[in-house]
Amino acid sequence: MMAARREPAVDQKLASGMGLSAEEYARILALLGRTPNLTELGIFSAMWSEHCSYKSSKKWLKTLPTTAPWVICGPGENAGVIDIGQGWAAIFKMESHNHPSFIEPYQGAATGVGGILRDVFTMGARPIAIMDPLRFGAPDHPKTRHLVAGVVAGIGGYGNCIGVPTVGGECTFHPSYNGNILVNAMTVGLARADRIFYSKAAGVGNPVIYVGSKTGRDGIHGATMASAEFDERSEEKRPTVQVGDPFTEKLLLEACLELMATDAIVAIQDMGAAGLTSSSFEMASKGGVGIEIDLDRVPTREPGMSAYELMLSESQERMLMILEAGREPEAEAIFRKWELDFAVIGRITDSGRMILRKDGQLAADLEIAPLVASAPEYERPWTPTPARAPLPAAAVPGPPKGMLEALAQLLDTPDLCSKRWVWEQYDHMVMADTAQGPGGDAAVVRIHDSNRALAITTDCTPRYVAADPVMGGRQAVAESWRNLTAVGARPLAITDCMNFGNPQRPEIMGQFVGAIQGMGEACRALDYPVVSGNVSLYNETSGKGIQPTPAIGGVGLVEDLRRSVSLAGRAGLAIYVVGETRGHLGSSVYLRELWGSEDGAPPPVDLAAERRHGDFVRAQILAGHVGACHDTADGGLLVAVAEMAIAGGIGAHLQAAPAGVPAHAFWFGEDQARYVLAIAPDHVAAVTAAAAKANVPLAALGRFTGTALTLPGETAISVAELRRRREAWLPRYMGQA
Amino acid sequence: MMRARVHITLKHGVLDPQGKAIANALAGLGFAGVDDVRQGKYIELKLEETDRERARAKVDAMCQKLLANTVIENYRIDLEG
Amino acid sequence: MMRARVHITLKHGVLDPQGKAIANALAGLGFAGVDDVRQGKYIELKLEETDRERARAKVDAMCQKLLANTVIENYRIDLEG
Amino acid sequence: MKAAVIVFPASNCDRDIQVALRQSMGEEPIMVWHREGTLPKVDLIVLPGGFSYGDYLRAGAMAAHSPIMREVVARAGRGVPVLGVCNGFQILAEAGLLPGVLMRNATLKFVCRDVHLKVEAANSIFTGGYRPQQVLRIPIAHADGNYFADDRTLDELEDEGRIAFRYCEPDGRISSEANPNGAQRNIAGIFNKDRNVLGLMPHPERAADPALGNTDGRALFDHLVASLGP
Ligand SMILES: Nc1ncnc2c1ncn2[C@@H]1O[C@H](COP(=O)(O)OP(=O)(O)O)[C@@H](O)[C@H]1O
Ligand SMILES: [Mg+2]
Repeated sequence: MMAARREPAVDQKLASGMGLSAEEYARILALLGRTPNLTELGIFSAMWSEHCSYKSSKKWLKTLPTTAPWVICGPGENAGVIDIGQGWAAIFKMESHNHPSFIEPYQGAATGVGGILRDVFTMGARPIAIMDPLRFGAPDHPKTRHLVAGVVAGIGGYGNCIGVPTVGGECTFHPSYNGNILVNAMTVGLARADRIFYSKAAGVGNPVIYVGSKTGRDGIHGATMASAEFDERSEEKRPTVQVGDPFTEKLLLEACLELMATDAIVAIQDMGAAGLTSSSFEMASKGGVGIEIDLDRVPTREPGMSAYELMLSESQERMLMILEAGREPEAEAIFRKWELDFAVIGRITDSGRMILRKDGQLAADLEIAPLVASAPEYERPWTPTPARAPLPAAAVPGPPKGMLEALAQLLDTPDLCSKRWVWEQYDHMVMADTAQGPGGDAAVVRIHDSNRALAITTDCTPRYVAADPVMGGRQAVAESWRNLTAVGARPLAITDCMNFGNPQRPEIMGQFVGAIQGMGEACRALDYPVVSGNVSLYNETSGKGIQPTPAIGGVGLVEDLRRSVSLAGRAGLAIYVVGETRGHLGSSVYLRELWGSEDGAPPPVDLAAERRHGDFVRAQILAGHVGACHDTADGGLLVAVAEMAIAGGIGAHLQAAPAGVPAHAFWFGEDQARYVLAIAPDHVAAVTAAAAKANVPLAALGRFTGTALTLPGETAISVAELRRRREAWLPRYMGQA
Repeated sequence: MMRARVHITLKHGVLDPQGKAIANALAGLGFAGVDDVRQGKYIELKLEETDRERARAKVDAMCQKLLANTVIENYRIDLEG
Repeated sequence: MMRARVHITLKHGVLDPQGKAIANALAGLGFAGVDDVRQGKYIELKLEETDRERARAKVDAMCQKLLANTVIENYRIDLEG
Repeated sequence: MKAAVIVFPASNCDRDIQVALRQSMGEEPIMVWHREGTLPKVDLIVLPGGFSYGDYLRAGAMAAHSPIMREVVARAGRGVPVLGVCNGFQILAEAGLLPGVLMRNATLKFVCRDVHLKVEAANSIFTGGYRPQQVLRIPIAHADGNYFADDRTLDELEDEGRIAFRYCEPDGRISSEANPNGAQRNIAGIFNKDRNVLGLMPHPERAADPALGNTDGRALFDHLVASLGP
């Protein structure tokens, strides 16, 4: 039967193998007044890990604005909750699954989606949208193609099956991600504002319930837990990769929502990272109560699992709940109907302690509050990123073959090309509420059975953050705000995913501190608080960190779907640009793709101008004056106009760049706070007058007409050709063209 | 010409959602006493190769590079002919 | 306890998109002289059954009813134990 | 008219179909859990899209054996109209109500986009709202839509006018470029012999709401309601 198990002796070496520093181990000994056993040490290592304790980032995260009249629940729960009116709440969060996706792209990405879905439905929301910001290494790196294929298939494999539309995301390439791709995933859900479920345990005597899949030895790490010593029967080295089961997750989702329609649940929390450990400790600590768990009752997939393994397994598709005592039978009936495991594994006590039993013996006995309260919090040394010299437009040469040829060339590059190859593998229409799917500025997903909608976007420009973390942090937030504005939504709040390198290096910590500063400034200036988020550090290989990537997920409200616009240009509409075009080429795509340089300071982000211009654009859209709208971002004005032309299948006649700005800087500069508007002739006067009154720069660019893009003095290029060029890169790269 | 048969199976301890679903479905159909269902892949191919050693090395390389996902899967190669 | 191994393969004449894709990918990876790649399924299960005949009949019924789609697939059952 | 929508454990277009039916019928269809052994008396049965059992083993294979399917097969035999969309089509094929099978897409990838469909047979309770040869734009979203049957079956389908829809170019030409999944003879949907069972891969219910910008699927539901009475 069960092989005899020798648990390794607990000492500092073992602790350090689990990622605890000598100082942290000493702190544990002092706290307990004794040596912990293996299970207890594992619990400490999980709870005090960077992932669970935010020990390097907490100090800085606290500086972000997290409140607004419409915020129902900010950071601290499984996801953030905002009030969107008419009795509804939007619940959302973003999370990373970077490392697992690099090891096993399909399963890593799939379980990333599964995890973030659970964070949202554990709060009582039905998920209505998934977004997936992705960053890959250089296209010519030998691993990149395989990673792209696997990650995209994995995200689709999970989201498509569970039936939540994946409506947008990002997909860019840079050599800094060669050894550390970023796979972030965001879920947005809807719940009644008075039916939100939290994770605060309460009620002495209430049962602790385990539901979902069985527990296996998935994802149990800890270097010293090497299988040879720990599990002598197994020849294979245990993979730390978890396999996702979207089918079970769909059942879990429906079962949880069904039970949530009753009032049997006191508290609920998904089992994510550090599984049963973090869910039970977080629930108990929030409620200031104790928990007793009989680990023999945990449903298992494999025989002979130890207390350590049961507490640290990261098996997917599981939830922990506290029920009102006596409600077990009705809850069990629901989970049985959905063919899921259901087990009463413990109860709430007033001891303030976590008491675990296994095989009739005490397996752990820890006081909860001190363990949580004395989690380390570090003020890591940091050095600010040195400022880069601005790069004057005159120092950057114009395109050798004219603007339009440069445009066609830019559209056929990894970052600016169409991502259709990616999003056609995602069911972006299931649930039949997708008003605008992938390919536009923000996705627009209708609130079911209404004419209101949520607008959703994810954004970050890592090259700006690398060049100037403060400005880059501002820009990421501002760009997301702009994307929501561009579809006519009122931006409400953000979630974030802070992907950085090793925080123990002062220059990396400096990037983190700078980005948070910039994000905070932008959030405050735009009334756009942070309600949830996630930190992923140590994204680096052999001492080389990734480009700092604070991915921002923004959510806004469209009050009337009929007033929302897309970016598709239409014949006869006049083209205008909102905002000032100075021709900023530092850190631009033009500079990188045409001249192979990543130099120069990024464009400055003037938050007052952002606010003024965005509020103006939104007001014009809501007034019905705007036929199409697109914010300008990577690639600048000409790329923005071309994208509108391609989306609408219509040509555009553009006038010459104004004097005073070099033409290539005018067309490809990446100045911020700008939007391109397409305006019907009879609304031009009203928009112009409103702009003057609001002190918003507005300049005419030309008109949507014909079948080609034209510029004075250049050979016209057909929209069909532009589309062909823009659609070419990714299928060709993935070997499908 | 040689024929290779490759069996690709999930490593011990790795969750097999398909196997689990099949086991449930079989139970639902009234097949009792079925246990431990695991689903794997089975690939057959022909090789222009006469040397057994070289053939095995080649198919092994194919498994490593493409056919199997060695992070979570094991494979077994049988040669014939 | 008996262990059953079931191989499910596409019938001759049924186009095999997976096999074809693998063949292309192998060629793309530089594996020359590979031909006739077919992908099938491999299912292992345990049966509470000691009688070989009865075990085979049972697994055969499982294949007919669920495991294989006999419009396009053949199956082969191996028993052990 | 009364309609039933069968809900399998991981159906995920059940609500979408429900909304489209409600819109055309003016009343709610009955949602029936797959474990039910009985089906109320209805004029139409719909098997919605989704991943009924995670699509493990083969798409639709396990759902085809759900308890309710015995009843669906019996009703179909008695002439009750049965519509299967996407996963519903896969289930109908696995259950033997329609010939052939839906194999993995030739690209091996899931594909979600609008396709053009040619109405090949407008003489059915499902397609009577369309003109013969009319070209529709309807979304698809599937990984296993590659229709396969042997040549004899395919010829029989053609001869008996049982091919309901084919993938086509926007101008109606049938080409291999217009075929998103490798389906034989560009087949997107077929009838059974008695023409009271239709399976199709595209999702008409996703093209039935003006607010989402496409209503080409609406006529299918409207015509069912018109034919099956108020
Ligand atoms: N970068 C951040 N900005 C704001 N809130 C954050 C950030 N990182 C984490 N949080 C918040 O901290 C809490 C814990 O996060 P996390 O451990 O990732 O959640 P979970 O345990 O659900 O996976 C969450 O409420 C999350 O929203
Ligand atoms: Mg959580």
